[in-house]
Amino acid sequence: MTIVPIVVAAPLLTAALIALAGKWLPHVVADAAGLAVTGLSLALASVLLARTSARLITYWFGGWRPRAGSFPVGIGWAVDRLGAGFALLVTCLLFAALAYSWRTMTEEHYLFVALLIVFGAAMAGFVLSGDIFNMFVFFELMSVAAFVLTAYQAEEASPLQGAFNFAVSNTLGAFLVLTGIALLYGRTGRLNLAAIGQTLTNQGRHDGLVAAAFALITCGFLVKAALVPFHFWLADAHATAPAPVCVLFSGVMVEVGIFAVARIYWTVFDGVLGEFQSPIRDVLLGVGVVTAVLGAVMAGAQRHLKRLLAYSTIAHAGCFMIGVALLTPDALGGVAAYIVAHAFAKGALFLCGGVLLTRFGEVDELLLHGSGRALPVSAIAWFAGALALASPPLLGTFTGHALIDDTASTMGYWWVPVVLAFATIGSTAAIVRAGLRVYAGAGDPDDPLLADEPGEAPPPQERASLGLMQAIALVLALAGLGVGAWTGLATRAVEAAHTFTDRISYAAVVLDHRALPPPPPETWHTTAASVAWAVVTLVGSAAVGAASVYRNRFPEPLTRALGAALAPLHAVHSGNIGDYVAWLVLGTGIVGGLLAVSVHGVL
Amino acid sequence: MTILPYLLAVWIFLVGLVGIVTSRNLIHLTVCVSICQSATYILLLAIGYKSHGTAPVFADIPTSRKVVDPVVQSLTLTDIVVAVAVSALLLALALKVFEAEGSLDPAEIAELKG
Amino acid sequence: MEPLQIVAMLYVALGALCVVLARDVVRQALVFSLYGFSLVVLFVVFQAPDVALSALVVSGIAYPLVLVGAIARCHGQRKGGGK
Amino acid sequence: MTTRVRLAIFSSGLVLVAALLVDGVSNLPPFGRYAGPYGDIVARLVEPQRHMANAVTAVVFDYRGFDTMGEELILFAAASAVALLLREMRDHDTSDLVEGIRSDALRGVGALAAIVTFVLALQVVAHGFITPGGGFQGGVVLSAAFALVFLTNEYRAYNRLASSSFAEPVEALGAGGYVFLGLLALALGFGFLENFLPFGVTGRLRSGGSAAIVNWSSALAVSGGFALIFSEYLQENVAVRHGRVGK
Repeated sequence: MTIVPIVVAAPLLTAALIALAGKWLPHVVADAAGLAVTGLSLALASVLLARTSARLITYWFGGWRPRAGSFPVGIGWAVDRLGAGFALLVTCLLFAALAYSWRTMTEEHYLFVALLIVFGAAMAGFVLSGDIFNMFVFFELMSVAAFVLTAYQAEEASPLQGAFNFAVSNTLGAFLVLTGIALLYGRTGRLNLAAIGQTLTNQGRHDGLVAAAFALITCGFLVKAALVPFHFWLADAHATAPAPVCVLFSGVMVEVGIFAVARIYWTVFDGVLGEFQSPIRDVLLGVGVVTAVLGAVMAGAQRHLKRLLAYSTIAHAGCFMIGVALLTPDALGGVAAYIVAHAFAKGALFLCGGVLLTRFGEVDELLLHGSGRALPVSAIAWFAGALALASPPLLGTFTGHALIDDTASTMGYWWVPVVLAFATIGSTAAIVRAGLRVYAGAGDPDDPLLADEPGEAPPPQERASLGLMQAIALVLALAGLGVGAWTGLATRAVEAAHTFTDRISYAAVVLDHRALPPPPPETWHTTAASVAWAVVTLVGSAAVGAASVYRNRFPEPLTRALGAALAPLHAVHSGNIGDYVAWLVLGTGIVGGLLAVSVHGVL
Repeated sequence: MTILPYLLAVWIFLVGLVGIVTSRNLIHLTVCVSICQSATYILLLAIGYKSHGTAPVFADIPTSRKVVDPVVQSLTLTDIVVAVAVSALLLALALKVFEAEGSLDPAEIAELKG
Repeated sequence: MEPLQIVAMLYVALGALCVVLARDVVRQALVFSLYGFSLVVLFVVFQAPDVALSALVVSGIAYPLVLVGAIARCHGQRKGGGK
Repeated sequence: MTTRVRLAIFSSGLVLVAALLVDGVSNLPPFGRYAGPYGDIVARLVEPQRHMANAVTAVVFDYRGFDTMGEELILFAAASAVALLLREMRDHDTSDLVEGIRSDALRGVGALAAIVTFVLALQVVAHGFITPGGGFQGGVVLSAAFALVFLTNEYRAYNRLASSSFAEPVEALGAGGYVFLGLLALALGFGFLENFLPFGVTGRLRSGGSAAIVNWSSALAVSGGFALIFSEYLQENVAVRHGRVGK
């Protein structure tokens, strides 16, 4: 399959060409080239997705395809259906982000386009890769591109150290991953995921080394996935980054971290740590639950719209983690469907925020009170996005949500639907509240529970077209709503998840060139419980959101109590990189320690 | 004794972390990040070392000679390039923060809250 | 383990500590360069000449130029009374 | 958060992380007993398969050349990033800067040193498949030659030789060239980045096949990338150090 490398190489080459000649070319050329090559990648990723329905496509770089059963000396990619689908999602969002920023940036615009393309290509390469060090390289490439996209055009008014905090946190996360890779290499002498997994399983040693490697790699990727207590950088980075970049950050970059945890677990550790599934599940579930709850609570206390959406992303990342942590194909398929709907809906919301910033030079909910009435298309996109995230019956994030809920309930985790509902209601209610204030002018222009934030300077404009920007936001929002109605997507995601989680078949295809056994065919069942939960989240989000615009009129003791409860949380999110790294180390110690203890007992 | 080089890597990593958390200057902090990263070079090279092995360059030695692992060395080379690239970028970000805030002390410039 | 390796490792271990403890950035840049050269020695005794050469050009050329550039920039501004 | 709270959080985390790491590394094979097999297999195969004397360079540019492509792109992204960030903060017009050094002797020495460094750099790159060295190491030395011109001949000469407007395309050309070579191999019916030229004789300068071209392309990307980074940082500096005429 020669198209596999082109999905990534063509955008990378184009990015270099744009950087090479962009200085002397009109902006339109860079924009057009970027859109064209992203369109090409999008088409190729679609072809890959179609061809992976019944097989796993392997590709060996440098022509180093090993003979069946012999040692892989080169770098191999193994494209499965979830990976191809993820790459397709990345290219879709990249296309939207490029179209949105069409003619909106001024200076050095060509470098912005080139770096955005590199960022997208790096994420696509990461999810397709089947080699652990190659994953690290693409991880770093996406990080470096992301750091500069965050800081680009950030001016004094905007909190610039957000980009610095983001860069340091993620770089440290990468070191954790690399240390884990080194440990695995020392034990197995291999870098191919399938080969490492097979060797570890055959050795059957689940000692401190395997535990530490698993813990370090997982924690390193959790930094990218923005799970508590590794999440601090996320809100800072989102507050600083331009809106189209936020679309990619929230829609796919955070999810890349989740994807990586799942990929590494099922290709490498599933065999050797199989008997410890239950304690591993509990640790990861714990991380997910804390993240989901904290994200939802913090979203309710933000007035800076992009920070609000960032905390909503943290809440959803917690829900994704809960789904992955169940360690079953059904829940993982649910997470995949959930991620798709979330990516489109959240992308639409960020673009609406960008439109507000362009039009009014402001993204503060209270200062914008009522001014959004001038932007009806944005208003529709905003509320459609909020509706998609509220997980209403058979729309938006519903299918993914329902799959996770149902799987958890059958496994005896009755409280998982409750946590998911809390996270959904909390984060969506905040979006509804902000939307009501900004676009409908509802409620009071004053709120005792919202944190004070530094403002944000509007991006430099050339001939930005508000019409085009709003249209893209609307298309994304409707796509986010629509994928929930398409239950075929959810069932295919579950089928794909069966292949994804089948370590033995994966290794057989990659190392021995065997054929992939077809996944069991799935059919969609809408359960009564999932519809009931969907109604709860929908009504809850709307009701809490509508009530929140009147928080100024809550009884004084109640607001004071709520404010007192929020104060320590605000204090913890200090914006100081030293604090963030301290939390990162503590998180690695606790999560890693718990994983290690559950794998091989007390030290 | 036989794990001493690995412990050296752990030591360097932890020392770097201490430096990052206690740092009062973003440039100082960036250098501490590089220290952390140098721990990964040492770990990789120590893992691939063979007693009495020579460097994997067969210019003057027969190919049958016992050599240390060339793969970890190649990984370390990549790692070094990444380190320099990230450091240069972090310093540029630090300068930009300085430009905006007039200070390099993370405690002074921490404006982001909640 | 060879004696030379142990000596080089000791230097690196101490060097890292000194870099972190040097709170003044100018002094730190100097100590960091020395630390870089101790890494070069360590890589040589670990039989990794390619890596040693990389570490040499990085700590002899790349880091000093970039660090001095960054430090001078901030110091120059500060003496001039900032922005 | 107060410093004391932060240190309490950090130190408790540090103890746990230290325990995790020590427990992990103490289960590695003892130092000096690398168990393989990846490195051993490559060390055995490299001469018969690829006619390259330096196994490390063979891994970097041939066996795992795709990783190195990612690495060049990281450098490309970082250098573009530095340019993007620092350029925004600087006045674009630097034509009225005062020349700092006026000694002709110093200039002469600087030029000589730059030429020597330049030749040395080409040596390091060219011998990559035979002796330690290669595109990255040589590339950095190459960029140092430009920096030498800057440091001794000051701003104007440097601006002619290696200003960012010159370094930027070089860097993009190198990184893009690497990707292009991958696609070229694909277009010729080989695998992406597959070595498609004769491998030559081990130990000769022209060994390495098309990986040698990849090596040069990488040297181009690295030297361009570092020259760009240096020039951005040093121009920052000159603008501050010399001030402007008439101000």
